[in-house]
Amino acid sequence: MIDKFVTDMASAVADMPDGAHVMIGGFGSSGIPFALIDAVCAAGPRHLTVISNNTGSGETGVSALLREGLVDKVICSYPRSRGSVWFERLYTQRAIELELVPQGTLAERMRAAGAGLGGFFTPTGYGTALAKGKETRMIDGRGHVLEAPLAADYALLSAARADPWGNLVYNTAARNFNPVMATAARCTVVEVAQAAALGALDPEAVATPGIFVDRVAVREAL
Amino acid sequence: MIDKFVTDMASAVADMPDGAHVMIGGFGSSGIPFALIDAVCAAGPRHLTVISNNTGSGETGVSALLREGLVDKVICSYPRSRGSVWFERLYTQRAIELELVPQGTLAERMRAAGAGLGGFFTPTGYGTALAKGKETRMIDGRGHVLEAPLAADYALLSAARADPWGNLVYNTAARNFNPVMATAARCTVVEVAQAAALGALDPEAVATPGIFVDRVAVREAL
Amino acid sequence: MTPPRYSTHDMAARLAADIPDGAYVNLGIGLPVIVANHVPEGRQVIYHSENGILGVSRSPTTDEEYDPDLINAAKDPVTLIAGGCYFDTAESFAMMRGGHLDLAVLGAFQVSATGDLANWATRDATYPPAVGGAMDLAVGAKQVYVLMRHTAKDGTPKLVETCDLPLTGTGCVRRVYTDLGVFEIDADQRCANVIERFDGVSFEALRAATGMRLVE
Amino acid sequence: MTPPRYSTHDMAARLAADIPDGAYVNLGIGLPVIVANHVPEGRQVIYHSENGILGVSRSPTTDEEYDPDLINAAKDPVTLIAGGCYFDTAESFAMMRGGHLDLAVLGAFQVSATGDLANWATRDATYPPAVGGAMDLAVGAKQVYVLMRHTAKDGTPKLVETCDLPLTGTGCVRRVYTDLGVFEIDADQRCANVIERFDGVSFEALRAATGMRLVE
Repeated sequence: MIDKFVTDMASAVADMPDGAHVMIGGFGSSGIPFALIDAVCAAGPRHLTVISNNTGSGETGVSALLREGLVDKVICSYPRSRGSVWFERLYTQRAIELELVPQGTLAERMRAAGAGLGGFFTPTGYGTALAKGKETRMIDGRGHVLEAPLAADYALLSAARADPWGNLVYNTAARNFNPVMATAARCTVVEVAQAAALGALDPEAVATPGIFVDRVAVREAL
Repeated sequence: MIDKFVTDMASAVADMPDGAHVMIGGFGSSGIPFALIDAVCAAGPRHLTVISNNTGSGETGVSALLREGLVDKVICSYPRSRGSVWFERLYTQRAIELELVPQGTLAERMRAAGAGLGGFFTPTGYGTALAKGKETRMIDGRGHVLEAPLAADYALLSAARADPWGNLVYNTAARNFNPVMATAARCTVVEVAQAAALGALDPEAVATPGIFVDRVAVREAL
Repeated sequence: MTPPRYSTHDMAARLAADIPDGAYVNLGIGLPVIVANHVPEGRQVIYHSENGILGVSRSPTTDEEYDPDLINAAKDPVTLIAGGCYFDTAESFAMMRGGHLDLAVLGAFQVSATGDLANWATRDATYPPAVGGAMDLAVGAKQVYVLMRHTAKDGTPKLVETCDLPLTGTGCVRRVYTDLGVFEIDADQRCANVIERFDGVSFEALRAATGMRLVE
Repeated sequence: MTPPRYSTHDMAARLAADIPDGAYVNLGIGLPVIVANHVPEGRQVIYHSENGILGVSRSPTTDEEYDPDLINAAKDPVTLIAGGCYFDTAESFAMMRGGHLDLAVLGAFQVSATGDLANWATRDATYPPAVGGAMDLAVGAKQVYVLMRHTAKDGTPKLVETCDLPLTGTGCVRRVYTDLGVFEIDADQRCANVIERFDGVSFEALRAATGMRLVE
């Protein structure tokens, strides 16, 4: 029988090696897999590349990974949220590499990886510093930039509920990057607030079909 | 106040001009906008290009448009379903043009148009007759074909319920091409089985946000 | 002597025996759909249908179960298993092309010694060609298994050195299950390794019915 | 003489008056979000937030309304209006880039005579750059209106012949609303047409505060 639930957060991320490329879902503090990130901090793999929209705030989320010195590089669109002190500190010390990607291009590159596409032309960023060194092309009179798919070894995600097959439903705006990252990683790991029985999720409202999910861990009640 | 409901099927398609490019949702007989198609037949615009996965069956759906002689060209993936007699008749008489597109490429070209992308590289069709004349490229050691976005003047779609803002929910497998076509047409027209009040649809289960929808007509009860 | 041939059900059962527990599988229209009837007891397989379903189950048996919108790729009515879900065509083919399906089982007119697949167009130019999702499945699934009769109706081999029918995809077929045996394509060596010869099928008989080099 | 200047609320109200009924609108972080408070009575506007919301409404006022997951692009808690819905980032930016939003209102450091926009990076190399969704909005919305102070804090013009700050997008800005007036960029003529000069602002004062050619 297919059962993607694992016993706890620690076992969900225990095999993450040094140098892994890790997508982390969320936008601001919404839809962030805080418990999985804590488990990664405890396990301590080093030289990670983190792919996430933001760089965390205060001492939790992506900030915790940065503070622990586990991250060599960040690929993100907006590393400058309120309280992103750890990223700013490392960045000004030149102790971390930053690849800045427009948010829509970031999501679309993930989708391309997840959807088996070799790349796409987008008008976003054409004529700007973020297109520097990239192939460009005029299409229907408009400048476009060729962008490559962006995959990862792991995706760490957060959802509201999962069933044993890994079908996911989210709460309101907590979807953000989670569904698209689920498609783009070799190993997709999800923390959920609640487990659901098989058949208990509305098949019309499943935002991430279980085929994209490898492991699910249930957050402990606070 | 935003209210996208129109009085009937006829007024929903009354402005369709000769030569229009028209996407028609559905797969087999699931999710086909039969009533809107009947209204187009009655209005009688000519020289249409129809973009749809199949070419209809028997005397209804896309078949009816073909029988009425309204269609110059079909862009589709599978024009050979059971009972596609009208398409076969016109095709063998060389009375209709066919652009055959792999189903995934057909959907993805629509998505590219709807998502404002200039094109994408796909491995689908590489090395086959359907890539003839197209730009190709090796990416990570694998052959890819460059495919262009596919937009339309109208999309005729079918959904289960709509609210006044045009938010749509579907029934089971009737989604198929409907949500992606909704994004790719300049004028998206939807027939629904039932109207819903604003706020009555589950915001987590809306598969087509109303921003993609221009007009909604409610099917008469049988 | 004509070699003994397995029935379609025997062939489907042989392939079904190789599907691992928990696999996500797309079964092509025609012969491949029969495979679902032969998966061994206790093995859970999740079936994908290109029109936007994961968790396709059996045909409806009551009026209550029957939903005219709920059809499979062959346009036949089906039901959804508990744990199944729906999505649109763009997402369905993202799944297929993106390598998320463990296995696609496809029919074929021809398979070449380099794993090229021809299964969508014949030479009849008056008949409209139709490709559907075949090309996406051929490039997208982690594994592509072909289930087909070993020879065409006129006796010509379908395992060939080079396909002369229009291709569906290049270098995509890994295994071929026929009514004579099971074969693994070795594109580097341009041959098929015989994994299994069915009872009563001699290697010579196999070779006579095959258009590419066989290695046993 | 220093020209009289409109308050941020005056500027936002002036822009809000130009938003048509039924429009789908994205309001950028900072000054632009104020626009929502000034839309005239009886006009229905549907607000989009890049993180995956259509139908963003006011801040929660009770514990029951407060949902920590339900935030806008500025990461502030919001509520959903009846008729609103949720989607993921990929779909949200498909909406933005695909030309489905009627209007994006953005802040700016500089706008050029050809409608180039600079609003994401300053010259301070030690401070991490951040772009977010600005480049996607710049290329994607049917109309891009800029809402900004007419001059920088040090008095230098922000309406300039050519941007010298890093660009967000090229040729994308149609209208600019400042504390001195309303301007329509004419990229062909490389100038800004003065749609409106606010009370007490002379054309000469305007010209002195502007780095591109003005036509009245």
